[in-house]
Amino acid sequence: MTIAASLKKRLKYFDVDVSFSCASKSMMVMIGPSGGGKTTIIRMLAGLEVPDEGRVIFGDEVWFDSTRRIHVTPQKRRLGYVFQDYNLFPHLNLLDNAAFAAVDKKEVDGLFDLFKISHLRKRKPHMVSGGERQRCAMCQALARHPRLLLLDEPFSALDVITRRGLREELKSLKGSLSCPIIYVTHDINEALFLADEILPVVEGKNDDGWMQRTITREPGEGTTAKGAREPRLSLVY
Amino acid sequence: MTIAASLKKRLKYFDVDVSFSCASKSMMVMIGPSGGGKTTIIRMLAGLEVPDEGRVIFGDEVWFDSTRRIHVTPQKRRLGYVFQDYNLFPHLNLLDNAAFAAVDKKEVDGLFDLFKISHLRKRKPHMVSGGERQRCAMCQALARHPRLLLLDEPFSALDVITRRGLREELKSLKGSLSCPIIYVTHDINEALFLADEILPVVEGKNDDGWMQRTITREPGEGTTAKGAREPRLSLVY
Amino acid sequence: MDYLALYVTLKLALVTTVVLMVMAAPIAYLLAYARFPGKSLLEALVYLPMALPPTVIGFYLIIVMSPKGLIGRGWEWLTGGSLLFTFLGITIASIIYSIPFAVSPMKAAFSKIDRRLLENAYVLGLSKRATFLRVIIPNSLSGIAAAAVLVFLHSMGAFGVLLMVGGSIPGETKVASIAIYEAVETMNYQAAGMIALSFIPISYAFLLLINKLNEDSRP
Amino acid sequence: MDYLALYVTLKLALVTTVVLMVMAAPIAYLLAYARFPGKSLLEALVYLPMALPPTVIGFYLIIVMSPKGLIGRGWEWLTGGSLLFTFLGITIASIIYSIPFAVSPMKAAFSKIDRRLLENAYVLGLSKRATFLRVIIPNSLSGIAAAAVLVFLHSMGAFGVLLMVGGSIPGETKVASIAIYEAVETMNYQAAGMIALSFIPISYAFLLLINKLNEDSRP
Amino acid sequence: EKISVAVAANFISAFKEIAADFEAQSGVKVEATFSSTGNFYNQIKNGAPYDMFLSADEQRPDLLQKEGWTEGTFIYARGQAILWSANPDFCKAATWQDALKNNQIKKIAIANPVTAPYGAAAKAALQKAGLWDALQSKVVNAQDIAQSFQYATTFAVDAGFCALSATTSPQGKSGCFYSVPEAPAIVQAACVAKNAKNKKGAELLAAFLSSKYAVKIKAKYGYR
Ligand SMILES: Nc1ncnc2c1ncn2[C@@H]1O[C@H](COP(=O)(O)OP(=O)(O)OP(=O)(O)O)[C@@H](O)[C@H]1O
Ligand SMILES: Nc1ncnc2c1ncn2[C@@H]1O[C@H](COP(=O)(O)OP(=O)(O)OP(=O)(O)O)[C@@H](O)[C@H]1O
Ligand SMILES: [Mg+2]
Ligand SMILES: [Mg+2]
Repeated sequence: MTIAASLKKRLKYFDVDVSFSCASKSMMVMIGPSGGGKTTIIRMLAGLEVPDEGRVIFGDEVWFDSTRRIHVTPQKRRLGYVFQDYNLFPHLNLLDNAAFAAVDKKEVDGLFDLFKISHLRKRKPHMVSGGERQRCAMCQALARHPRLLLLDEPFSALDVITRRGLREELKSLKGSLSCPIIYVTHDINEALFLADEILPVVEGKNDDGWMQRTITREPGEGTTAKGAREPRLSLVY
Repeated sequence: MTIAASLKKRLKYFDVDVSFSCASKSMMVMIGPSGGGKTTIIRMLAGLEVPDEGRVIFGDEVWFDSTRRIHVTPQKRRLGYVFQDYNLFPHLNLLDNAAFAAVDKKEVDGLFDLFKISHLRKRKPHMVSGGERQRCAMCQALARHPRLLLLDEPFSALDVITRRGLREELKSLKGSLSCPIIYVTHDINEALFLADEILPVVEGKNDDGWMQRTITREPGEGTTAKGAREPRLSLVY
Repeated sequence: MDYLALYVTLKLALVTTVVLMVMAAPIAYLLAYARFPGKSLLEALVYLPMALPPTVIGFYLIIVMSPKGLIGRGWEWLTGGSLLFTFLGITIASIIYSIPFAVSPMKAAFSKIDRRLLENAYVLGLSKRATFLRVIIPNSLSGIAAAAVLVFLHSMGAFGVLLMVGGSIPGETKVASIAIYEAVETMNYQAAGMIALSFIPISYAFLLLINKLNEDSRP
Repeated sequence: MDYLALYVTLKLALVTTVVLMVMAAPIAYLLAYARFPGKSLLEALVYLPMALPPTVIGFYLIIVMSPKGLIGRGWEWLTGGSLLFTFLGITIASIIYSIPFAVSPMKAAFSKIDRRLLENAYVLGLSKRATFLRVIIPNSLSGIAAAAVLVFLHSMGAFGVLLMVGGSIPGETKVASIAIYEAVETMNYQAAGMIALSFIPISYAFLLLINKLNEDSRP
Repeated sequence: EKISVAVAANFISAFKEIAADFEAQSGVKVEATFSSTGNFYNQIKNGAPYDMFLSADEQRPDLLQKEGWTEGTFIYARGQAILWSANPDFCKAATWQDALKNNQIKKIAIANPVTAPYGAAAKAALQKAGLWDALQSKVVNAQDIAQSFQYATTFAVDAGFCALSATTSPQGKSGCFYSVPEAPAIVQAACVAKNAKNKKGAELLAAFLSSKYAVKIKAKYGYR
């Protein structure tokens, strides 16, 4: 299965206008400035927002086509979607949250072990830390056996080590899940490590130069604080 | 003014037990594994959670003392606190959110310029991106002229460039704000760049070796995915 | 004291509450989420029974429920029995009379649900109906509790309508509020006060129950 | 048609609604957030006026509001006037009679506010009172709207209590529901129907207004 | 110049006409309040400022006299219970007793005998005819005499004991009725408050109630 999308949507300060495709077992990483339209693009893929124009094709299914007025509801798309603000259900404990739409509820235990939150299974979401909530949201999405995985900064609240571990987990899952994965991150290392393809989104459009500019730009450039310099560390993370 | 705290609190899987102090114009960065107790510590400093034992002294004020049964309410502590999940008020637009407890409402415009969200001042929080919300929360906290600034992963949803800019902004603000700043991050570079002191928190306790272990640990170590290697990039960010 | 009337009252209040909780939820959902022409008219219609004095509602209910009336005739054709002057009849009257109290707090609660939870439910494949049952309802329990309390207590005190539709038949349709009325009218103020007093522990017990249920389900 | 009675009804419903919105909010806040011994008893007490039949409430109200009663005597001492059979008197009666409808949906809405918003308000230095006014109230508007609708409509239809406490003095205490009652009693069903019909546009207009206010303030 | 009068609800129609005539002749404005007798009694005991009270029974005015609210009572009307049905076939039987014995009759309305004088009268008539116990399962209690009539006009019951005054309304004319001489007349007494604000006006109205104009109106509504 391949997801192929070409999306146009008018926003107040710029227009989203991108085209991309992503085959199963591969991962496309979206990266770019805050407010650039990454979440908006993901929401259009999920069917939660309707593009003004364009098409979304998944395998041989048409999910959206503005000319043919086709719009498949999110329900029918069978997605795994980790929202940027990880919307767990406040009335359910972590286990019930993850099992909420699980294909096989027994798998959830395994996922919880993998994500190291087994001991918290009986806690309600507001009783655990931000990173623990985020990991539960990931379990919820995976337990659904999705046909397309949409991950909007799924590890942003995790420490380096946990993040590194899960990132590798995800990379190896990529093959076994056999679905396309769209991944949003602000971490360039993560993008380079995970991506089969990188889509830098700047003001709603693909801007291939963004990565290079970001990596090589001197700190302080284009910002008000001039003299400040960061320590240049060579970190593997 | 200096904040000095020694905190003990029993949690289900470990106990928080730390002591630290932080003088005004300096910044203490807390870093550590997800679920390690960073947010809990910050909440105790804010007075939102009551330690089982310990003391919190700010300058010559006693904010908390378990033996003397003193507990100063959050209201009286005059804090700036950016929550991990940036709790903006949903019924107010960004401008009103930031001006909500501002000492001088006119300053908010300047802060919005600094944080590059001036064009969004009339939007409600759910109408802007995650990173934009986070920046607004920062403005809300600063506009209060706090005596102590508590920042719980305030830039986690920002892209590298914006983050780099704001980080430098914050470093230069440190002097002019003249209040202690407690900062939580998962970004080691950020920690090294900003911190006057680093407090690695592991299972509720200070673990000075954590940083070193994290930086030098090979990827894959201690995780299930063995062979995977990340690209080793030397990035200045 | 008229224990029989108290028993009928309690039974009526419980049945009304249970039935209305189930009936009102979909209406409240429509009013909170659906968009269709004439929606505010439907809403006004739902609320009308409250704005009208009990005598008027009772009057129209008698007309439709009498053996010559639309509903009464249908019922007689189906079951051979009469609706007026039966427990079933006053139950129906009490339900119609209390609809607004059930719908209004539920609608308020439903419309306050965080949109993001609904979006997550849709993405997870839940139909609107399943989302309603599995996400909206469990997160609206405080509003549902408010509705239950209002409906229960209101049907305890309902009197004008019930008197008209029910005909005050002991053990069947004579509720406690009618007994109180009779006592007051015959200047037997002490008896009236006694029955009225007995309402306090009943409403108290019901409140405790509802609050307990509501608290147990707090996130 | 009895326009004067309609006018008194409308005035009464509006005054009752406005006063109760202000009065009920702190009570609902206490019930939602405070912890004190006897809280459920207070709650049961607040809800009691609803569980009792109007005749009983009217009966007791007459006793306390009469020139010999506690409140009536105090009022006469203060102002020289009487409470019974005045517009003020029926307003007080109508307020007491409608308290539960105001408190219950508000309590439900208040208790549903996200704790994190309150914590942020406290951290930003807001007292509990300021938090209530600036955070809880604006985020509970749908519950407050539900309360306003219930109170307004309920005071339109209120009749038993008002007749007892107010008598039916044209232009002062004779509300439309009493006019309907008199029409029904004299078997003038058409006049009764006419006044009842006129309630539909009034409740409709009020609903539209409240819904509009509520929607304007949606996040 | 006005008087405020508390009038038992069953006398509304007649009173409105009488009051209009009275106002025209005397120039005294009449402000009438209609409610149940029990309610008025309670209001008056608690200081309600009525100048005059027209009760639906004799008992309440007598009590008020004992309690010193009034110095004397007088009878202003005598009502009569009838048996009314919306179905003209109902009146084909020879007597009202026979009509009620018919098996087709499923429900009969009477005003609540405990609270309404007309109900008590109807009950007395049924007892005298030996039908009270037999008809227990068919009897439905209405709040007052007007409601009993409502039941009958809406076919909610097959027949109802009503006031003779009901037969003068348009609905009343569309059905048929038996008079029930076995039911004792309902004696309605009135009284003027001792401390009435406008005692003169009230006494004028009291006198007017037995004038030939009032008698004519009362007869029209079935009162003697
Ligand atoms: N519900 C909304 N209605 C209107 N505009 C919105 C809405 N949500 C976001 N926006 C705007 O659309 C633009 C793109 O937002 P989006 O959330 O897609 O950015 P993003 O790339 O995900 O940013 P971030 O990295 O900060 O999460 C921003 O300018 C934002 O203010
Ligand atoms: N409200 C709560 N009640 C009980 N336990 C809690 C609560 N919130 C968090 N915890 C638990 O306390 C521990 C510390 O949580 P805390 O939120 O302080 O971690 P953290 O260091 O901020 O993590 P993260 O980096 O993921 O945000 C965790 O084990 C968590 O499950
Ligand atoms: Mg985003
Ligand atoms: Mg945290």
